[in-house]
Amino acid sequence: MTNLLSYTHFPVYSIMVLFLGAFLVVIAGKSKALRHIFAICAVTASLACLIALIKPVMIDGEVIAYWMGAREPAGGYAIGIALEVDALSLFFGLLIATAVFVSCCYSITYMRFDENVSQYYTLFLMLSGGVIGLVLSGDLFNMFIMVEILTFAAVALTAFRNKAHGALEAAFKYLVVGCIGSTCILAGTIMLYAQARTLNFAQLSAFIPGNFNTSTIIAFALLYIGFSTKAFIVPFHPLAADAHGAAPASISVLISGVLTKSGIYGIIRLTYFLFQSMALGKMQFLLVFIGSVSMFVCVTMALAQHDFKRLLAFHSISQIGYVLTACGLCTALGISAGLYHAMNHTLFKGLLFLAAGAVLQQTGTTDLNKLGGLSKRMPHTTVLFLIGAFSISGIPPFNGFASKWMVYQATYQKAVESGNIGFLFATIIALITSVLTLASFVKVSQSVFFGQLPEEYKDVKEVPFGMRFAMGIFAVLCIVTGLFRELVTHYLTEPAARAVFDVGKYINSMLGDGYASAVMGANAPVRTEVVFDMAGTWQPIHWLLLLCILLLAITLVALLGRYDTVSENKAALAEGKFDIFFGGEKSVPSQVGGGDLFWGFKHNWRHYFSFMHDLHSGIVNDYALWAVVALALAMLYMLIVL
Amino acid sequence: MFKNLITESTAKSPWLFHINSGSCNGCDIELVAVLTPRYDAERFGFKLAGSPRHADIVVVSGPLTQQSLPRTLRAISQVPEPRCIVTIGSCPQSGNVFKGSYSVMAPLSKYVHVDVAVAGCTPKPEAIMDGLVQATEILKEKRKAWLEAKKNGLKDGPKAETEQEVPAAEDVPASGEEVQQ
Amino acid sequence: MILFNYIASFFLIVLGFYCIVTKYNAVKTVIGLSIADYGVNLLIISIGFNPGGTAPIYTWGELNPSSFFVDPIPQALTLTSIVIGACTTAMSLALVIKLKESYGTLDTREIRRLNG
Amino acid sequence: MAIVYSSLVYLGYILIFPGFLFCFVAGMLITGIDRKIVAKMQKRVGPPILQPMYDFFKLMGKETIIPAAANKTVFLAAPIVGLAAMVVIQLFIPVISTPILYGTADLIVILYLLLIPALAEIYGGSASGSPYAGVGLSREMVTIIACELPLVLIFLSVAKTVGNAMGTGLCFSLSDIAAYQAANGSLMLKASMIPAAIAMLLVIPGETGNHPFDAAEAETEICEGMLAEYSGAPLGIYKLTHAIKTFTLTALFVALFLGGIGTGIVLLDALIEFAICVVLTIIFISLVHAVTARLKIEQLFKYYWTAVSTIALISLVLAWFGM
Repeated sequence: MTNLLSYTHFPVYSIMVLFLGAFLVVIAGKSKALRHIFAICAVTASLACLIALIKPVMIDGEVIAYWMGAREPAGGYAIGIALEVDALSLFFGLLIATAVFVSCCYSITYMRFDENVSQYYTLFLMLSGGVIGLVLSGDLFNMFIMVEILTFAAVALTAFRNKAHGALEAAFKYLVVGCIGSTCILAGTIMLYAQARTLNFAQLSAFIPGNFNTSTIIAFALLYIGFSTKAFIVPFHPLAADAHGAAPASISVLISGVLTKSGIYGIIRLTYFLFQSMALGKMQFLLVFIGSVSMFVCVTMALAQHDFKRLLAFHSISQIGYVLTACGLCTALGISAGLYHAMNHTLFKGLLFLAAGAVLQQTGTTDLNKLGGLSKRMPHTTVLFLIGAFSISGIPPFNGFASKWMVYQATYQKAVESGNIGFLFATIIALITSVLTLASFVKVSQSVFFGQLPEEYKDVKEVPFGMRFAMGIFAVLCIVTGLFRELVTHYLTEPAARAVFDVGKYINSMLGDGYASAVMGANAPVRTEVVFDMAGTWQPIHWLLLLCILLLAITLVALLGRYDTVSENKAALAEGKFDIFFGGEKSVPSQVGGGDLFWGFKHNWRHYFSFMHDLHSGIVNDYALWAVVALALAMLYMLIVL
Repeated sequence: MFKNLITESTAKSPWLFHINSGSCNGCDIELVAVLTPRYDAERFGFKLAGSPRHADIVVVSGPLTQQSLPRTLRAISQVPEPRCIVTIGSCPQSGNVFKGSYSVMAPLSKYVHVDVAVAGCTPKPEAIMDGLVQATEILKEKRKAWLEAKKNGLKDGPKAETEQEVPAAEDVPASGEEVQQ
Repeated sequence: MILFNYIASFFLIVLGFYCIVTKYNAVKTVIGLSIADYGVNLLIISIGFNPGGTAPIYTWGELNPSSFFVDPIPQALTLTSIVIGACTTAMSLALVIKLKESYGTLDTREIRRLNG
Repeated sequence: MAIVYSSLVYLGYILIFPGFLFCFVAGMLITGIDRKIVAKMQKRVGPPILQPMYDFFKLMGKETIIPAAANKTVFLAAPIVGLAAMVVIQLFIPVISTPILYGTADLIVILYLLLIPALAEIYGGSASGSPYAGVGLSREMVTIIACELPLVLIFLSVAKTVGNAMGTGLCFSLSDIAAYQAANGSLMLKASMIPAAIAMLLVIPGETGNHPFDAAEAETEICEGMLAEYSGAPLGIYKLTHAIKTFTLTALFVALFLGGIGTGIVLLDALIEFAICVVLTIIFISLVHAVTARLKIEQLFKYYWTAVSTIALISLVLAWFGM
């Protein structure tokens, strides 16, 4: 019996602990404390296992191949189911485990008013187990099983509060189009099995690139569409908008932070490993085009929203567009930038959804037209929300800027190297989307946290400490990953990017050395030296030092100038001295927020906005139609290109 | 060390906030005439400010009708402290030809301490200019008085001569004769 | 002979998708989903078929080079896929019942509170 | 000892030379000249050149009223953060062709740093809770979106042109651009760069929110927009930020397009740069201010996203095909 505590077993432990936790939570039954302990222990154990794997996988560059049931491959054929952990899967695994941990801490206090919460934790742990299983598994059918687990758990959790507005409808739509996606993945897996007679990921990626025929290409299209339904990319983005709008906030964190990343992980594995077709210009064009379209469409849809969580949902798809554009460039810097942005997106989007959950719990609504001025009643949530808003809109010291900055470098460098003007448009769209993201978060902060406090929210109290603690973790991570850009890229994203370009090692470590060159012969993937140099320079620490010194200088100047603020005195208060200036009128509460912001922009784009509003009709059949049409187009495109 | 610089510049860049409390617009166009190229009040740093928060000198014109009185006083109260109040034309001083009407609450000095009153039914732009320049001198004294007042804890500035309880427009009875002197 | 299975499974998948897309009744959408699922199950099973092979069940002693079996792996996959199909149908029917309860109708054209 | 000396020099950079003091004086002078030119255009005598200084010190002396409905901390912190960020941008822009802080920031960073002062004003206005401020910040945000597209196209075309010449195909770092211009003539002389320069000059009034594009702070319509509830020192700091922004953007134009004319001596360069900035302000801000009427917000947006962007696009396409 090999030593049970050696790190090779940790991938299985991190998955099994979560499923075991899901089982124990049901046994815990009525007692709340026991249930919370089981949930937190399961999630922390899983995170700890993955953190322990950083040393061997990321730093030493080792790829862990773990055969379930110790069934080693016999005669060159992989028989058992395998888990394979290389830098890419560990990167996504860490990301997912952190988001799951913070969301679990948050949901302990967030779900205290709901009933039958033990089912909530079971589904929560099943969902997280499924996602980490998907990310770490080295077997294609095992990935399909994990996709099914997480889809069912996510659908059930979306409809958890079935009294909420539109929760059931969102769950039903998510289930229908999600199952179309899963059917496509299953059909694709089977067609690959028909060709290669194996389901092991490494063996498939050794076998397939050699002999492309119509059925493998159709399998590629099916798998691609299947995974993009999981990542909610453009033709499938209304699902995410509906699902986030209705799901509890801690689940929205998981859906937007975790499920979309598992979809992106699937697409990266598919295009870079299974079919190794990313070198083709046409394939890069497909991913970058879809990424840019989803970037722009979703950010303009977000600007037109009246609901806080739906706005955040559309933003998470637009940020996924960034990630896809960067990863579709097939350059080392592009993948490193894309993965860095995926990590940052999980952090700041998680923070924003938790803030939305806090607002929903205290005021009962997330409608931008009804809320206002909450910063006076909920100061901590406002500060945490602002950190998230500045991060997502890419304001320099925060992490959003660091990764967006790398994405622009990557896309523009690719445009210059390949001479193809399409990537230049991707850079321009990315920059414009960033400003529109900033605009929509100014809209949210004005209509929810600043402006005037409506009557009915006069006695709103701050959220309990448990929720603020969870948001605090995300906020600290947002600032830290923004400031120490070099550390993050050196230890996390660059090893993952190297792993993406080193398919040979991936195959050999699973099926014995020399296997790849034996099977693939000529086009065996050779280990290319990967370079990450950038044309621009940016040191956040330096900039922050400057800002602090200047802040000191200017506060001195301000104080020098008799910065005497007049506290309210009774006589002046009666006179109306401290009322808002209304042209002399008695100040009537009138909140400028929600729909009546950015008239200039919306007026110029009114035809576009009305067209997009009608396009998202909310009918299940339309979304299913988009899915099927996207499948047909993908098949056609793949058959022409490959 | 900036103290005298600040006091000097208080006089050098007085910003106006114009309140029209029911005037026949004669004084309003005269005030604007002061800012035209011919008289050019901007030579002395005058500038029309959009909101009372930005103003130093409050220029009131018109006979303070019943509806506009509480609003005028609220706007004046919203102006930050070292401020002067200048009235243009004889309407705010005495109600001019409208004196005795049920809806005219005429002399502004009943409610607020008026620093400079530029008389004349539409005073000439030169007269307004002269009044405003005098107001900038008064502004300096006011600033010194305000600093002393703040130093020994007195919160609000000098009182108007005949302090009157401000009849809020809503509850003033329609007939309004007892308010009429 | 096996070609007929492939055509049938392709036809079932396309029929399932057609039913999901065009039918405006939620229950019919669920039916469409399960039809597409059965189509894929038929595809999985027919891939594993070797003409002339017997069921892959043997006692330890009898295994000799002449025995020729059908490929066992797709059969295992089909079992899992059938179970997943059953779960999908069960969950979607539960949702449909709740939808009928809260929306009062099964017509998907009415169930569109979240749009735009 | 070296560390103490270098940190003193570093502090000197921040607080005196290209930092706070230099920006303060330069910004105030440029705004003073701008107001004087506008007055002269209207045949008026106009305020003295030091009028902005008097305004600033008067506002420092006035009482600061914080409305009851306002969020106190953000209301007071926003102007200070805005001013600090504005001066930081000025530090990153090389004085004609000698970079002050080498290798700390590049074009895209400048593009994003320009957002912070505008955001400071927006969050200051929204923290004050006034409906005028709400309308003001909505217009300010649309102005930022409007000015973003031309700026993006200009920066990408400059990066591409300098990249072509330097062989790396792409160069974002400001210090390299300055070095390139010092070596072989300012970019303004290249044929493909003239549309970008014109577009940049058209963007400057919009980015600083000067007269024809000041829908966000329209005194007549929405009582000073976002600054409606500000009085005293915070208002003075906002006015100072606005003044420095005019200077910084013209200095950015000089650094990007007129890099070649530097003499190498930093102080002399600073004076030359200031002189050019004054000339540019007179032509492209004061004259435009004197002769045009205020645009409505959607006309402003349409103007920037159609007219100015096509001019910038021309130079990007020219740069793209290696002209």
